[in-house]
Amino acid sequence: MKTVHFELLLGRKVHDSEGRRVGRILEVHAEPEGKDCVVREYLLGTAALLTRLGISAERLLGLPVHREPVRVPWDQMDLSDPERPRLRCSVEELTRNK
Amino acid sequence: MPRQKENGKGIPDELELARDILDQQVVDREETKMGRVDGLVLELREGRPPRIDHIEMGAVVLARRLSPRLERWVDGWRRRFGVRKVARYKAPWSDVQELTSYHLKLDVGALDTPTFDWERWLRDHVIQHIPRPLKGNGEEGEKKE
Amino acid sequence: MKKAATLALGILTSVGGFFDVGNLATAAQAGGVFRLQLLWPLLLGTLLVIFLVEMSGRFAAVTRQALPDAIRTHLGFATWLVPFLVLSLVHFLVLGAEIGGICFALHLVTGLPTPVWALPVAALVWLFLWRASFSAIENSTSLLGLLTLAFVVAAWQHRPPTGQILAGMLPTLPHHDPARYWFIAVSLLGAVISPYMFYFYSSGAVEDKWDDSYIGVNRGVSVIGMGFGSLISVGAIVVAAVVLAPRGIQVDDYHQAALMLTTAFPFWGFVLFAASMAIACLGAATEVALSMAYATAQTYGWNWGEDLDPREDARFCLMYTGAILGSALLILFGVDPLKLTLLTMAVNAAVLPFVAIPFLLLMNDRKLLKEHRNGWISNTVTLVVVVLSIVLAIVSIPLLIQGGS
Amino acid sequence: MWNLYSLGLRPLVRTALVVAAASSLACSSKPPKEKLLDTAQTASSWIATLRMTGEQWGANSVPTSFVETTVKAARSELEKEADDAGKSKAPPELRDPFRQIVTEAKDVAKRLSQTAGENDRPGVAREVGLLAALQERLKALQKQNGGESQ
Repeated sequence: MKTVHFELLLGRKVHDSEGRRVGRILEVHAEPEGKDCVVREYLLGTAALLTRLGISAERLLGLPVHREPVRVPWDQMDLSDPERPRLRCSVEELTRNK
Repeated sequence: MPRQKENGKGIPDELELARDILDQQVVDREETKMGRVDGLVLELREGRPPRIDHIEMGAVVLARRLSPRLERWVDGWRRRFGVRKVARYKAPWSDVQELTSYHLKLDVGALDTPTFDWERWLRDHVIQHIPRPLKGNGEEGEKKE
Repeated sequence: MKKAATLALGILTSVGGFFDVGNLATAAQAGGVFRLQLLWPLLLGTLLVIFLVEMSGRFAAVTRQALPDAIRTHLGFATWLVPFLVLSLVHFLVLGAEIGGICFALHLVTGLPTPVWALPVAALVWLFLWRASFSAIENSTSLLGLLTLAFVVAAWQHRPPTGQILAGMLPTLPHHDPARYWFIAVSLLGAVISPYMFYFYSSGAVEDKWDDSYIGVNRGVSVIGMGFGSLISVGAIVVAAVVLAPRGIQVDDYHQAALMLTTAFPFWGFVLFAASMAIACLGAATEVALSMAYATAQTYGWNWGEDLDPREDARFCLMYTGAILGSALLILFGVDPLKLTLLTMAVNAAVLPFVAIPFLLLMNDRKLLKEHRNGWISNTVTLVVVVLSIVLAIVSIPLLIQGGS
Repeated sequence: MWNLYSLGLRPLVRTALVVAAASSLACSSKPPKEKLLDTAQTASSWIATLRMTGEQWGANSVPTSFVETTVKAARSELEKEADDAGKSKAPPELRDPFRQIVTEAKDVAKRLSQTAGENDRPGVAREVGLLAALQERLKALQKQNGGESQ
């Protein structure tokens, strides 16, 4: 059974298939499925942190910042080496698919 | 009070692992606090989304989050002086009974788990030898002077 | 009915609980050296602390979580670890200062040296926590803490110059000794906004099982309670300014502060000073010791609660036991209680960012607090605290080196 | 390990520490004369304390044990100040009379404690008078040397 420690994954830098930096994993979205709880997507970047803290920069500082976190579907994330998570595609493809 | 509608099991329909599960207070059936979600292990599956396998609790798990060296150090310390028999207490996801914004309830008894090894040891070796306090016997009457 | 009782009790608690050794020491110093010129840091601190206490109570009432608990849960272990360790160290020093205050009060009454009292006092504080329930501790120290109102009465009896009091409420630049002026100003702020209070208050709210319906009570307790507590500090500054300053006495040692009440209350003033110092410090010592145990237990998720039988939360009980014993050692080994207090209060101010920043983040969490999250007024105040606390943290380190000596 | 500090707080903390260290270095050393005037201020405050303690003892407002412990604390402080003055490089016209006053104050303090212990009221009143005189002398000395007395 191949496992990965989520607490160690948190904060890791992710690169895309072409080796470019995408951002840090700051949150993971999951849903219950039957008896299990499964991962749906990984949230990357500072905006993901704000999502995690449940606040927005707008509320906090009055700044009109509307950044969305980079959302990576579970099947696009390659965790075979948990120390170096990689995307299975490029950043452009990721945003185009949405 | 769960945030979203529930799926019968007391677990919200949408979860954020870092925000809702990691570091959350863990309680047992009786709501006795037994520790925190120090680690969370995902199982990677071929062609299917990763699933949560189990949660981990223990000082060693916490130390690992800071640095591997600290983990070795804490574990060595535990082996020499520790009361706990196992470094990591692993609770399978199927044990999770309820998840709210303030706790994660496991379908276990805290006293039967290694998380209470220290508590039990201190109770038997230290607390037992100190005269009992007045409070906490289920009576409220004696509170005020 | 129960709410009204809670409100009354809560106010009493903060009246008695607000004034501690740090407030006494910094007020006596401020009044002795700068007369009424340093009333403004006290008022500024009071305004800020009212908001912060109100937030910690509201947070606990809505989420059923105390602050250390919530910070670890929502901001994560790694983020919380540094503030937790730093604040624990600071609380250890504060506890030492409070225990030193009780020891000095006993020294005043008995004439025996202060360090002699360290272990008996530690035993007393511990016994109090070990045997009494949460509400018994809160209520008894608060009621007795009303003794500290003696400072207000004394200030009134001296008929202080109203004009100078009003002038002191506005910030001014010092006429002499700028390093000392700012050091005392920072210490005053640190004494008023003691980080332990937020842990204690929010954990207490969880112990008392507050829910949404306590939000109004909480507001009343914070405003009236903290306001009243601040009045006692104002009284202490005025007394020091009227009694000590004209005689040329500045407070470098608690013996000098002990003379404060003797002119207003011939014969009784001395005893009153010792008694109110002892009680205020005893109340604060129990609160600080509990806060340390709360914060540690919540950080690691141990079972905690002052109303539980110690057999159910052995680690929690041993935590406060160790803290009390350890900090009593400081006094036993002859650390000067006043110097320890002043140093600790300045450090208190320096670590405020660790308190204020989590506040700002948690109080805006819409998933946790929903409609009870901070509005713009509270946020502005918290931001002021954050900025001010960062400035203080930077400023107070050199001041510690210069003004403290 | 990643945490909130990775958000760029680290350089901020570093800058803060550098600023703090620099500013504490920049204004930490005072000329010897200023330093001694500071010491004189503390000494003056202790002499005033002794005087008030004696007065309050006379008015039955403080117990004898308080006089004794205050004298003990004051004497050890005055001792320290005499030592500081001895080592100081301040001009002799400030240093020498200052040492003289502090040494005298120490002796008066000792007698204050003794007379109070013997319940000798006129004796205590006499020592209080001597302390008042010392206070005046110190004040004059401070003023001569441009020191501030509040």
